[in-house]
Amino acid sequence: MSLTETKEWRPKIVAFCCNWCAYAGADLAGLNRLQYPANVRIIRVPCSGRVNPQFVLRAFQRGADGVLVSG
Amino acid sequence: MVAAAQHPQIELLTYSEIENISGYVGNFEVKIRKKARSVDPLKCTGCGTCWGKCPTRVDSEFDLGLGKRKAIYLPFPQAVPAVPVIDREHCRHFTKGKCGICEKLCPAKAIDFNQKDEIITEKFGAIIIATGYDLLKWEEVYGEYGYGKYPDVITGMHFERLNNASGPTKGQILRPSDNKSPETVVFIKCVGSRDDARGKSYCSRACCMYTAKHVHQVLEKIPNSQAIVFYMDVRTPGKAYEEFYKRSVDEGAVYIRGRVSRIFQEGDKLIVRGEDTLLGRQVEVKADMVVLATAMIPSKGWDVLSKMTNVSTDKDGFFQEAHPKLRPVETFTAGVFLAGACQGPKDIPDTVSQASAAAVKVCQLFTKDEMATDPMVASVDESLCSGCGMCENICPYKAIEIKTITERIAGKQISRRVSSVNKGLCQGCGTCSVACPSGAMNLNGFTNEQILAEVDAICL
Amino acid sequence: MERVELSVALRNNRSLKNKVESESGVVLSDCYQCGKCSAGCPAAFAMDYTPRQVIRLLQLGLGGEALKSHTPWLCASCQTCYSRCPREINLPRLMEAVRQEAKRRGIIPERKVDIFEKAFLDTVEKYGRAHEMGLMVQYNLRTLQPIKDALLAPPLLLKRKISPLPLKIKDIDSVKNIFAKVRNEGGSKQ
Amino acid sequence: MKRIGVFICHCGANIASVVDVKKVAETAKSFPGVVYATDYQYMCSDPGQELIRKAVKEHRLDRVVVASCSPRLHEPTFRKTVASVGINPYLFEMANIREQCAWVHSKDKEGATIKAIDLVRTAVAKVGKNVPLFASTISVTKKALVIGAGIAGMQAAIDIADAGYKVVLVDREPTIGGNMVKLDKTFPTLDCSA
Amino acid sequence: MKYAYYPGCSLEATAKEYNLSAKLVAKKLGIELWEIPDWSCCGATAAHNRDYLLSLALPARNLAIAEKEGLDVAVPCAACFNRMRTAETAVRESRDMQKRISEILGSEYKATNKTRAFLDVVVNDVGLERIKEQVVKPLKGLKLAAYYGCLLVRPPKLTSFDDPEEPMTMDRLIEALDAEALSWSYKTECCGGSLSTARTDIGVKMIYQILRHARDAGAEGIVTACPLCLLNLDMRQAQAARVHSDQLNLPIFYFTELLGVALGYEPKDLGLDTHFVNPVPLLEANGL
Repeated sequence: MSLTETKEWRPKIVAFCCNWCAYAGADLAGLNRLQYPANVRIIRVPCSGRVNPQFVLRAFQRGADGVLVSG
Repeated sequence: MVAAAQHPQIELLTYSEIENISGYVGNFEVKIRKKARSVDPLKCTGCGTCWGKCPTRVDSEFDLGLGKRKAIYLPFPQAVPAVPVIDREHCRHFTKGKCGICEKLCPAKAIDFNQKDEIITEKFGAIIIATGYDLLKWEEVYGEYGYGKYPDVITGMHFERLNNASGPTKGQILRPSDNKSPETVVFIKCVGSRDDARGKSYCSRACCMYTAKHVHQVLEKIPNSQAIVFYMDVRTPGKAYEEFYKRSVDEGAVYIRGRVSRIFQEGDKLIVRGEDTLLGRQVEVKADMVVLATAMIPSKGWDVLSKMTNVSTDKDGFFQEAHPKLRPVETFTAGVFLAGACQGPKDIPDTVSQASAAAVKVCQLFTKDEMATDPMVASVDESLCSGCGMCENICPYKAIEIKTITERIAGKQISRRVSSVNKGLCQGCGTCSVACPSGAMNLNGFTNEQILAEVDAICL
Repeated sequence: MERVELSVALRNNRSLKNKVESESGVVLSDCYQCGKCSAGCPAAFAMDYTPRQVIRLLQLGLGGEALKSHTPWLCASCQTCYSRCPREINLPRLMEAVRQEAKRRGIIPERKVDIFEKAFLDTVEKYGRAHEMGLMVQYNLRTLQPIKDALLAPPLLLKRKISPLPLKIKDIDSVKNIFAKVRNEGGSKQ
Repeated sequence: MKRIGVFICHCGANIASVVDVKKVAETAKSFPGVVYATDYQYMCSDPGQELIRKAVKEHRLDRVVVASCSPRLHEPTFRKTVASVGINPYLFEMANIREQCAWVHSKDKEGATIKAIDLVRTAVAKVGKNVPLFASTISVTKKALVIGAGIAGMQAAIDIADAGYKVVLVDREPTIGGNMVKLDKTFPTLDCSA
Repeated sequence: MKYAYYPGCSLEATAKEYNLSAKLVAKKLGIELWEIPDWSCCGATAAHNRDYLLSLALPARNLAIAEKEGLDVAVPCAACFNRMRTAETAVRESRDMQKRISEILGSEYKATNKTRAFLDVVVNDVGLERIKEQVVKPLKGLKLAAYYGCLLVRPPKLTSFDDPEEPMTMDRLIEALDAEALSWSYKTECCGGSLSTARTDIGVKMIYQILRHARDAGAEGIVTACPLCLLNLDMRQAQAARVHSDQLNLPIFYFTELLGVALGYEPKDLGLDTHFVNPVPLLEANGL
């Protein structure tokens, strides 16, 4: 991926992660010291069902380049 | 076993399966199917007349096919409860509509062909999952070991049955093919364990020790016997374990470090081919019997139970503890605890420890008459709620119902319908708050305002 | 047997290790030395190191010894090891990568195998197909054993199983082109 | 006006070796509502928690953010800490700068520090919107269900029953004992298993 | 049922009878074979031992010709089959490799067609039921050991049509022809084909084990689907027997030859008279 290679443009990615799976998975990635680009920001939600489309729209409004909902 | 059966506080429900679990910590409601035994346990005296006279013989599951049982049977002589069961798939009364010998001969008139499955519903405050393990079906994966076509290539569990005084050979170690005493027995460890390609990547933990035990039993029971163990590592992390392993070596077991590549039959011998990796040389054993230490896998039905209890599993189907170090017997479903090999491969000492730990967790819960609930649950702003019921339909935990409230508006008493959240049932997922068209439903701790503030801050 | 000082050996071995890994696609640390590969290898009896030991040499900083080993040259490419490996290590590919690297450095422990393969590929490049009779003669001449398998030739000729003359394909340029381009891509010189 | 305190944990070297914790704490001071920010080696330790309690009192904090490990690990710990000095435990938030920052960006220290700052800012923004929450109570049925009557199930059932509670022990097989009753003698004592 | 047909170099020479018999049975069973025009060598073991890219490009040249006709390729030789599957899979799985190979070939190759072992085509596409219907001379009484060797079934992810440890395709065919397929333990052991010229000493040891196990299992003959296996087991059998001071005299057959006999062709027409260990007496003894 070119995410890490190009210094000029790094997309801002917001991830909504379910506390019980994707967020736990992200913790697990940490425990295993897996490396990924630092331009991903995670917002913890209690369930991916909690993610209101409004949140996604708001993220794009505020300049996010990508939104990931994971659960 | 007897202690559990005779305890006045314990009710045994054998031949029974969990149908459904609803509710929440402190208040689970569980449906249990009591499968038809076709024998009335209150009348049965366990005299054995029925299975003595039953004309149908089938392979005994309990003896893993090494022995036979009848269609009405006790799995083994010391079974608790000592009440037989009719296997309706094989019983002639059920397959052909005739026979009924057991019914005629039963002195207690306990046989009841008309018995039906019964479903009971009970309330529980806590649940312990202790569903244990099965063994990997190596016959389906390892062609190089013969796909199960050689009768004298058996698993450790078969070996246990051969060794057991109440087993099919009355405790003598005999080859299944010809009932001869084997002189050279090969043991292969890590069959299906530590095999990413066709088995499981994990270590099954108990095999090193039970293989050491098997080796000891061979050398003890069979004069002039040889026991050769193919292993990758000998793992003995337990009190008195290393000493136990050393004893089997002192007794004459030969340990070869290397994984067996192939087993095949030549005459009445099994040719076992490996590499002694310490020497870097190919070795071959002409064996009379081969015992495979096959991987432990979760007991079948784990997926169904996982859904019913909402307890997740790892990729192999073992139930996931809340934290591997700090909360090893708890799960993320409050009130559901884990004990034994259902959580991961385990030996007996560890299983017993974990079971007692889970019991303590349950007792801890039971010491209080009431318990505090997590306040991070859904809440309704009744002034905004239109009572449309969208949230009620979408709630995965059936925690929302519509109630009628009466309020005074402009001097008039008005009744209207609004949502109401059961704080015990609500798991705080927040799906309702997304479904709510009027913005009346919110989730404490993860409100719309909170999350939007987070989005704004994180995008800055 | 000399004692090995590992810290230096491991450091010096790194580039060879990387090279072999990238050419074979095998990750050497995947191997946990169970020996199942070598236990079932049908040609191991003729090898100086078992295939597992070749991996060990590479893991341990003794890649130089792996390059001198006959083992990679005696691999029959039968895929038994690869099919049974619990870690799905493609040993045949690894063996190829090791011997190719050895050859690049001028180490050819099995000269006959090398000559045979060169003769084979020369024929393919020249005619587009393998020509068994010509190949055998070439091979015998180059290995200085003119009468090897000579007893087999007359019956083969008699049974019309080999022809004395090679058969050249029409579009031989397309095959020559393949060889040329592969050489340009930095492939071995055959 | 809200008075938010921010506490950045080093987690020994786990966080501090990647994230510039001083810089994060310094930057946090400028976030809206933050009146106090500091860093410390181990926030979850006794002295660490004491440091939070002291700061709450000294700076009259009414909300707290701890940036350390995953909330899945220590959220309950810190909720208790703030509760012990009179703050509603739900006026507390965590920023996960270990599992989801330091550990996964250990080769990008600059990026990790920027991300840590963002995560702290987000937690501060959230805690500003938090309201006190109060637990309610539910009744407990003092009867346990044990599914599976092998070694684990039997042992757990007996222990609970011995403590005086009712237990229902369920097994799908016609008999209890599970795999155990198939075994002959067991290691390391070689006594019988039943 | 139409396939591109890739005989491979051996079938033009030492395995002439395999080519002959394959074409005859194909005709009888309604398999249309379109021989790839001007086909070239797959590179065999020599290519992959010396250069990975060469080992993909050489077979790809032939696959590309068949791809343009939209045909799957039927390959009788197990070694060619394996090399072509390897090339095909490498190209299919990596767009980068597809580009490189196409560049080397000077024409586009996308691996949209598949390589099929001729044995696979006969048994699984034609089907045993249809074959049974056409049998005029059942091979009753023949005790045969099906020998698969390595490259037909390994590695399983690549070859994919049968089990790597206990393959049965050929056994099922033998049974369908009314002969007896023996259970034996060396059906997938390697014969050392690629080593047999340069290191005959090693190869001879390997084939002796195979021959001995087949004989001890009661086999009167061995059936194979690979010209290298046959060449080794047949041509070097006398040498193996001499080195190990053993009597062997086991005729080796291509499955197509036996199938041809059962379908009514004369042994001579199938090339059965060109083997080193003469199989004709065995056939005659069984009234074939």
